[in-house]
Amino acid sequence: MEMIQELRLKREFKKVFNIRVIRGFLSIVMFVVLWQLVVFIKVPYLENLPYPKDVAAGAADAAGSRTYWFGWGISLVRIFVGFIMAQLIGIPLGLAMGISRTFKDFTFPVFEMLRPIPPIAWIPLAILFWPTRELSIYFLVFIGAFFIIVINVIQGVSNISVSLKWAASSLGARPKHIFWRILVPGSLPSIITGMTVGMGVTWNVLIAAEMIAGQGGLGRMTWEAYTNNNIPFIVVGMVSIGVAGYLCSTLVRWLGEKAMPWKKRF
Amino acid sequence: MSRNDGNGVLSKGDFGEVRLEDVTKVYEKADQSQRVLDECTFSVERGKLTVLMGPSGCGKTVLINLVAGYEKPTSGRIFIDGSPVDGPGSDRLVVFQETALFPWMTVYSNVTFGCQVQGVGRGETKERAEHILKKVGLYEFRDKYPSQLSGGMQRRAELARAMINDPKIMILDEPFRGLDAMTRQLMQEFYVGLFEEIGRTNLFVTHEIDEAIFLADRVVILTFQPGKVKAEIEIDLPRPREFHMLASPRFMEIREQVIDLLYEEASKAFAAGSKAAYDLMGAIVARKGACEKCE
Amino acid sequence: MVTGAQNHQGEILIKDVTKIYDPEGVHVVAMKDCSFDIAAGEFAVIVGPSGCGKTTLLNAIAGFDTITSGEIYLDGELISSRDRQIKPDVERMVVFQNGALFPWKTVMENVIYGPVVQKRMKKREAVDAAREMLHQVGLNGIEDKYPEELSSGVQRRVEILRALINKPKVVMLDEPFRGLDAVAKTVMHEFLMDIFCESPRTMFFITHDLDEAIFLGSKVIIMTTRPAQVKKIVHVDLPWPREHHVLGSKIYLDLKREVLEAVHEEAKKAFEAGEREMA
Amino acid sequence: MISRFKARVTDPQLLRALIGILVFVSLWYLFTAVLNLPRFRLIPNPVAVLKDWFSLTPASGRSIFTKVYYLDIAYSVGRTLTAFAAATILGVSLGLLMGWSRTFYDFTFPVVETLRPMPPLSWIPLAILILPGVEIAVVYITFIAAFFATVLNTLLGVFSIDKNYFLAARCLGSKPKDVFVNVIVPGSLPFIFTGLQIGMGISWMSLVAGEIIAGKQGLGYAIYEGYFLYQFEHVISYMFTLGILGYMSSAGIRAAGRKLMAWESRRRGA
Repeated sequence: MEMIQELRLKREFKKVFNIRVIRGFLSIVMFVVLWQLVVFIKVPYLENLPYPKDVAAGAADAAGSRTYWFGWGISLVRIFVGFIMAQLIGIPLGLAMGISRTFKDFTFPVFEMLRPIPPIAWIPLAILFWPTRELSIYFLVFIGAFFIIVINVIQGVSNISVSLKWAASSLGARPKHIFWRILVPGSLPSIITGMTVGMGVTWNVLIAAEMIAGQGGLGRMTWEAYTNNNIPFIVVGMVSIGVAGYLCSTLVRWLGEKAMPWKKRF
Repeated sequence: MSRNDGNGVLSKGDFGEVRLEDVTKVYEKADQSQRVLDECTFSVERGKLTVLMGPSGCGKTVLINLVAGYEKPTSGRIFIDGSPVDGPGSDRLVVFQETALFPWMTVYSNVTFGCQVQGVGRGETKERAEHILKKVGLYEFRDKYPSQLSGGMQRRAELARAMINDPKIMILDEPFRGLDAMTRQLMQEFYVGLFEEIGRTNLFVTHEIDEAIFLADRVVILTFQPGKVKAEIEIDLPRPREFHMLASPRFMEIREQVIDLLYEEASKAFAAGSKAAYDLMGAIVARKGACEKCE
Repeated sequence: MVTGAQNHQGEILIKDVTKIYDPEGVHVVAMKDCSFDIAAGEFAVIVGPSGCGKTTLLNAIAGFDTITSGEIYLDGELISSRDRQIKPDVERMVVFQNGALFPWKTVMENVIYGPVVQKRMKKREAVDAAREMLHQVGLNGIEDKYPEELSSGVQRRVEILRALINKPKVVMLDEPFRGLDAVAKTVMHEFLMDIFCESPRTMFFITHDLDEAIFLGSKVIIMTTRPAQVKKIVHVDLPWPREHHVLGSKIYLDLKREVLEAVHEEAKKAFEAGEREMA
Repeated sequence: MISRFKARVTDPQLLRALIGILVFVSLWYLFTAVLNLPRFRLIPNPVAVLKDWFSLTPASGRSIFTKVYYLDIAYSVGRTLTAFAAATILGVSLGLLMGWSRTFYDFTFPVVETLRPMPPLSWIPLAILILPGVEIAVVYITFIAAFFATVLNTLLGVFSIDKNYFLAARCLGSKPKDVFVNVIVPGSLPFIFTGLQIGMGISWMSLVAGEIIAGKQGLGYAIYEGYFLYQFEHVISYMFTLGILGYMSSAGIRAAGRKLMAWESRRRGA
């Protein structure tokens, strides 16, 4: 679903280089002006929001400070270790479940029992199980992406039309050909969707895990900005997390387009 | 499987012949069984194009799966060149109803997939691919993906992929479905030319009456459930077939004969209330009482 | 049956219509100086290779799209030109190629949609009219079914009824029977024939199937490939209502040969042009 | 009726499912209670968890017979439902409006698109700071998660409607208002419900995070509190409770979807 959204939204943006871009730009400028006004006239509750210019100032000196970029580094490492582990284990498991009915009958119920548990509810268990705090955060990120990729791969494999398998076997393909030349490429679109959606969820899980149990990282820094009452940096932290998340999703989508040249031209 | 060398093109004598004897297929579903094919007996002569026709629900596709070897008949036997069928083989090649080009492979890798999986040498594969792609006029499109081709070109690529393995028998399940009538007619002319050039044995399934008569040496019409051979019509139109034959009196005569046979089956299908047949006869029979054709 | 009061209305005049598409800067002349006319209550069939501008005309008459130059008149009133484009309305009804019945409405809700939304009929009145129409064509009993529960042949007929209940001046059909198998098509032809004979109205029928064109049409307009123009107009003077055994008659065969010759030539040109474009 | 039930019980799939779960639980028991592996020492074994979960007098004071268990559920479910309802009403209407009028879309879409990538949980510090009281903060965090999923999927729903339906509706004489009610709303329903499913999933996740970081009461908070008080049994029983509630809420949405989209489920032969 996420992938279709991106493609659809990208097409929207591509044909927009006229008055509609100006309107978009206008609306963002208006949003900032509104933000300034709201704080200025002390609207109840919103008055302790930082001014836009304070946030800009906060962003400027954050860009200069080493710890800020260090925070980016820690978060990105955590995301990639957990995310990639989830794909390495999830994709083969999903393929196995999608292909062999009996394997799925045994494993899917257990999988379905654990899937609805929100990833962040695993925090206490993760801390108990893993020796170091860092490993438990990797585990939580893993949980965030794992269930999503497995579900998408199972769906991907089962959606491959049976006539493609028959066509391959009638051309003399043996099971190993069918697996590598039909099933894997055939479920690639769903794998990419699973990774894109998974990336979105993993960032959420990472932020919460960092705020609750992590040392360092964008989530932690945003939380500490709150505890030391450095309010503008809270917004800077939020925006940096948003940008980091967006970059990762774009990277996954770019990988998807590279892996599926045939898809790009539809 | 004997194969003379050169570019692997079988000569007339090598093409296969299919013989069905009292082929019956019954599907067991929970407690009730459904008889889909009932003692079908007909043969697909060597080097001839035989068309299979019948209302939807007469088991055409099931019959193809039996000849191709994907399913086993409940009783009766199917012979290919005298030996019984046991499972799919590359001597019989099926082109399916839904487009079965692999969307993630270029035209070239689609067409050469058969050779690659059977371990044919790179040189020979390349040579055969060029030969067949030029024949279907897709040589300049060999690096394109299926999504970049028009409907007609996709069908030609599918045919090329089937023919490159030089099967003894070509089995085609409505290969030109979904094309607009214009492209469809041109594809029919193209395919009949191809057939007349090599003379490979063909089992061709369609529900388009004109397409059946224009292509076939013989048309086999199946009855509605269970599928049984209702009639076999020899098409004595001269070869090579030209498009203006479509307007010849003999063509129209055969067409009328086929329509009568199909109408009879369609009315039975309607009586059986099968949804697909509902609209076949629905309004007409209801409003005009028993139509004179059906007596 | 569907009584149409205005059988003297629905005359279409098409004068030097040109249409140039410009998607992403690629300059495509779809239609150039195309002119012909359709008399009131005439069953006109438009035939030609795919992409020859048949749908361009339909969109202009229906009001879905504009034309680059030229004029189109309906009963003498200008409905489409370079700087004037009439909005779609009930007078000019369209039956779409792969069907446009609202899947989320039942057959009855679909058929009464037109009259009720224009407040021309009260709901009760519309339901009765719809029930009567469905009964006359032998489709009673499916009022509460959803379109996707029906076979495509039945869906097509319900869509035609949904158009006719509004008593349009012109009914435009864009390859409505494409994808139906041969015998289903014969049923649809007889269905359309009955409705047309009952209350003739102008029919603008687009198709690729030549037998369908000659069997249904009182006039067959053959278009050239892009840029589209009228290549030939063949008048089909077979008696109404037409029965299927007419397909074997001599007149029919001559007509078919004439149309086949013209269309085949254009199709070959379009086919080669299409291939080159793709390369 | 009985034959159906008999078929259900002996049907191999159910059997394999039970075997799968049994293997999982026995492995869990093996690692924690019997082998006492290093990593598993602190993790309670399944028998202890079940005993605590179903006992009349649980050590942790939290089992299906204690009032506080249902209080926690009430808090969590209450927060999720209010947030989810708000996200649905706001998200769906905004999505439909954006899909319908081009100008409204041009003004609102860029702002939505810039805020969307920000993970909902990054709002936690700001929410706690600004919003009066913890309760609203947790509900807001849960709301944000579901809101973006609903808006975008509704918008996608409107884009997914086949153009012919709009043309047909206008041909039949509908005014813009009729097109909105008779084409846009029903046409985008399938996508709206996908959005609601995704939204519900994220809501539960955000709720737990919100409760742990900012909350005072509820399942998420209790899990974290359990960790500190070394009552690990109910940490696991609460994890499964959350799982069950999550499953029930998406089942509820699916059921509502089937009812509202009768034409989808009665598709030919479905």
